[in-house]
Amino acid sequence: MNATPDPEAPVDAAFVRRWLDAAAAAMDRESARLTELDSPIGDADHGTNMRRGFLAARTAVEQDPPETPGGVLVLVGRTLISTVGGASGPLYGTLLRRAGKELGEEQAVSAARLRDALRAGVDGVAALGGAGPEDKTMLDALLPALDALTGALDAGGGAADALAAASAAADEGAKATTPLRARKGRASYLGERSVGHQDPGATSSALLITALAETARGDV
Amino acid sequence: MNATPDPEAPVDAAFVRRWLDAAAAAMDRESARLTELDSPIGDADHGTNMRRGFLAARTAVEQDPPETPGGVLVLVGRTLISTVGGASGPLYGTLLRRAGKELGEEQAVSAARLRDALRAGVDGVAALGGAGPEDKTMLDALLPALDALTGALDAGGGAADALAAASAAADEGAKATTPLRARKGRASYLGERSVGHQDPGATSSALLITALAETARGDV
Amino acid sequence: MKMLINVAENVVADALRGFAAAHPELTVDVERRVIVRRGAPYEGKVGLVSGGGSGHEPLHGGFVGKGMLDAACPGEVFTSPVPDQMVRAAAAVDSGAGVLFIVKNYTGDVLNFQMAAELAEDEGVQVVSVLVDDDVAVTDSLYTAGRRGTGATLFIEKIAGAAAEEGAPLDRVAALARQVNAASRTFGVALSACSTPAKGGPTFDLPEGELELGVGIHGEPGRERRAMMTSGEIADVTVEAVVSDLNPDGPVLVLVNGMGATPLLELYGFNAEVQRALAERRVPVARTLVGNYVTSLDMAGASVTICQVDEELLRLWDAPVSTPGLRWGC
Amino acid sequence: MKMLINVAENVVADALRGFAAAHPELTVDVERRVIVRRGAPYEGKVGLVSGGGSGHEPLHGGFVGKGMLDAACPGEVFTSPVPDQMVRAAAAVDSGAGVLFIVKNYTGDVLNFQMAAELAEDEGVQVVSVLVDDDVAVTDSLYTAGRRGTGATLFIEKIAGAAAEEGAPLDRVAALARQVNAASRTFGVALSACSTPAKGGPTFDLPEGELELGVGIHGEPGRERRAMMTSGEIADVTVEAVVSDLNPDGPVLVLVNGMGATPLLELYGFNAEVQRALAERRVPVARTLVGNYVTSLDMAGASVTICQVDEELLRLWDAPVSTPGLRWGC
Ligand SMILES: Nc1ncnc2c1ncn2[C@@H]1O[C@H](COP(=O)(O)OP(=O)(O)O)[C@@H](O)[C@H]1O
Ligand SMILES: Nc1ncnc2c1ncn2[C@@H]1O[C@H](COP(=O)(O)OP(=O)(O)O)[C@@H](O)[C@H]1O
Ligand SMILES: [Mg+2]
Ligand SMILES: [Mg+2]
Ligand SMILES: [Mg+2]
Ligand SMILES: [Mg+2]
Repeated sequence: MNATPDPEAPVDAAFVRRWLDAAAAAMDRESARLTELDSPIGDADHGTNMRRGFLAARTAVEQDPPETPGGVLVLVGRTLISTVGGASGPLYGTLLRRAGKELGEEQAVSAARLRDALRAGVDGVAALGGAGPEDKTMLDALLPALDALTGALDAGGGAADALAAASAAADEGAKATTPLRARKGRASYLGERSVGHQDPGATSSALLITALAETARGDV
Repeated sequence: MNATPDPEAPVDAAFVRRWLDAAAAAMDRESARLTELDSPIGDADHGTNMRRGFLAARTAVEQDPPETPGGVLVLVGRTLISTVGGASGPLYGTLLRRAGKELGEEQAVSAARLRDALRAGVDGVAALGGAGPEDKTMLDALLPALDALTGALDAGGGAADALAAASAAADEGAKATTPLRARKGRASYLGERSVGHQDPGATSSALLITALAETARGDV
Repeated sequence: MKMLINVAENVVADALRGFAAAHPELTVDVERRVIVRRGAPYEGKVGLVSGGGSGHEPLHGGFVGKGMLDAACPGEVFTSPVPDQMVRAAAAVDSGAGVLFIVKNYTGDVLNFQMAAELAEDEGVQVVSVLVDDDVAVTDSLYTAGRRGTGATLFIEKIAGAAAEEGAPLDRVAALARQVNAASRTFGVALSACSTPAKGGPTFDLPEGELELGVGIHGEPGRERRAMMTSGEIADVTVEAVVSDLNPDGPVLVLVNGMGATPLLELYGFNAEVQRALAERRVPVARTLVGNYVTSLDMAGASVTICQVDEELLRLWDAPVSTPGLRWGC
Repeated sequence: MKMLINVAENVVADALRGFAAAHPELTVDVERRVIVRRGAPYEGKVGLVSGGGSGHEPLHGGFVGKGMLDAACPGEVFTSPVPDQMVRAAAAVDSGAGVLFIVKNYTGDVLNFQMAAELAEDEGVQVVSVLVDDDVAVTDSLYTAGRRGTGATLFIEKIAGAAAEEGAPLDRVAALARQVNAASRTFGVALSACSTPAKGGPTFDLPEGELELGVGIHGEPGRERRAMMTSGEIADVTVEAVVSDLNPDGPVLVLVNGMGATPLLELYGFNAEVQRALAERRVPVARTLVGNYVTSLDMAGASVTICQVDEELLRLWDAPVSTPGLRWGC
């Protein structure tokens, strides 16, 4: 592990573990709100699901900490798949597993590689769930986040700023799901009645990206 | 049937049928209240039970009208037994069947004979249900009514006045069940918690006696 | 309170029509309200008849069939049936070997079955009645109508039914029924009141945060109200009530019975706590039945019944039964 | 909302412990959340595995046994199980004849079973999955996750289970399951929302005087809210929805299924109206099942499922089955 992180390759296993702690804390804290969002257009379990999964992932990583950022992400993804269930378990599990696999054995990676990993993960979510933009799913937070991250990095921004931009975009994206009519997942059964409610999965995605930005900023 | 009723023997089959109409109307009208009284200390069916039974009894008597007052009472009692169920069915059925049997084949009877009939009926209720005074049952309306009727007749009162006194006593008796603790029927399961509620059966008894007084007064 | 009904007056008649359609293997007289096992009377077999107010389904109609009841008489909701029904049922199931009336101890049931027994005997049917009074929540029976009949009814109908199916004579079937009753205790808890169609709303108020201990199955309030407890605490109170009253010194049957609206998921979880509470009191469990068997319309809550069994009772409990509500071994 | 539970997090684990205590005839792995038929795998027999979120009891765990499922995987309340459970179940029931996964069409179930199928195949188990999607309330499936799997699950598990019990090979069992699914339609109605332990209260608001048409079994609101109707009117809407979509030209199985809190008395009364509505539409009824089979915790309401059957399907429906939740012929 790097005592003084390489500014060019700031993302190591410790970074991902700090992110995991922040993410797990966010899921724990926001569990009731996520479940509340999942009530009018879902089955009132999203907060419980995410909380259970991320607490389990943190325990798994603490018990047998992988040494690479990719290794941590893969283990988190696998733990989510094994403990969450529901739609979000396989989807978030795939997101993180694919992202981790993209990083391979690398010990520390740049923000650009993290962006590649996120892209691989998001592609995995889209392929598995078959959803696209504006279907009122977690992709409506993840895709804007990916775009913002890419844009900021392309414009020469640093990791922390780029992730802050991604976090803002994810937040925006989550909020923008409110007027949408759901076409995937449980909310789609409601048809027009799904309009007017913010998507719980997009909301949890925004929380995860925000945790990432906080980690980069050194807040956690 | 008597066009001009004998003042000494005012109770003929037509009288009992007028009483039945008044009683059925009262049960129909007061059904909700009786069920309401049966909620806190019973099973919320007394009004429905009484309404069902008395409407059936009226129909039965209309279809095949007996020619004696006793015959009408026996038919009403039998119909109650066959249509009410619950505790009140056999008890009220017995009350009226025994009363009717007491009158035998007599075509028209005096108020004193009516009192005898009521006494026989009340004895039947006590024997069947095993309740006594202050057990918080229909007997707490019926026994005072019987006493008042007897008292008024012994004092030389006319039928209408004596029955009016009986009606007032039944009403009093029903109201006086409120502070009692039930020792019979469903309300007894509540123990101390049965205190503070008026007994539904005593209330319906008072209504039946009141219908009798109204009939004697010629109000119906 | 919304209900899946047409009009309150027709609830029982509608249910009987729907029951008849679902159970062509039974003879349902919708008009006269008698449910009879097809093929009855069975040569030489004692006929078992029970009945009571509706609203406790599957009790009793759902327990008519091989190895259990021969006939059931459903009354109006929470109102005991009228004698005519039991007289008709007795006539329909009597093979000459006599008829057992299984009567839950409520004033209404007792009086109506008593009248029916007299009338049936007038018609030449030999009738023996047994009273079910297993509910320990009713304590000072000198000042009450006595203990209520609740969950033990299922044990009695099953075990007496198995004996009758094997050809046991009337006095033996009645003795077994009384033995089961004497060996059974029940205690019930409500988390919500039920709503009767006639009333159209809850029969009593039970505020959020409170529960009612010692309830019966007719929407009557219980004897005591307490602050809401966990499943484990409720199991302790309930098991303590039945065990301390029965003091079993051998294996018991356990019925963890749902009142109607409590999900099976919760009922199974409650059973885990009931088993723990029994184990802590060193009561060995021979068999456990979990489900909605003796219900109280849409009341939320549960009751626990235990019945101490010897080898013979256990054998009769395990014997084949084939009814809409209880079925095994055939 | 009061519940008969300890803490929300442990509801499923507690229920499994209680289920295990009540059903010693099944092997219940409480820790890993797999319920397996004792004696599995059966030589030469195709293994049937299903599962889904908890809260629908007796579905699926209550349908494990002879003539139905070989294993069930219960997830958290209304949350599909995780792949590990199905992988373990598949390994436990595979005799070499292969395993059928019966999957209700919800995104979560589909994805988790899909992952499990891949993992199980990696371990050398041949897996075929069939999707249940019978709920006609979900209409424009281009814009949705597709029809939901609800009541038809029971028909599929029973009929495919009977075929597997007879020794039919995997492709035949799967084909039968698909045939039953294609021939089945369901429509559900809620009079009240259910309360999940995690939320602690109703999952949606349903005012007095209104009902929700086209609900699923996960406490999701339906597609339309209407003023409260009578049982007869509800039966008309419900039967019309399934009949006009399936257009059966032969006899059907009928499941009149309670959502959980609706009393059996009301459910039977509703069945009378369902039978009338079917008769008016000249749909002949071969068999009717009434009860709480595919529930939604404490939701009040009911669903109606019809399944058009030929002689073979009817024979398989009538074949012996012995599970905690469904039992006949053995
Ligand atoms: N096909 C899909 N693609 C991407 N995300 C999806 C899809 N289906 C559902 N989701 C997301 O999953 C969230 C629901 O997750 P959760 O409540 O945990 O699972 P479930 O719907 O099985 O109860 C939704 O809010 C949505 O964002
Ligand atoms: N043993 C008894 N003797 C006299 N009256 C009784 C007895 N038990 C009950 N009652 C009367 O019956 C009334 C209840 O009648 P009802 O509600 O129709 O029957 P149930 O109690 O079976 O529901 C009580 O209010 C009481 O007055
Ligand atoms: Mg959800
Ligand atoms: Mg009453
Ligand atoms: Mg009653
Ligand atoms: Mg879910």
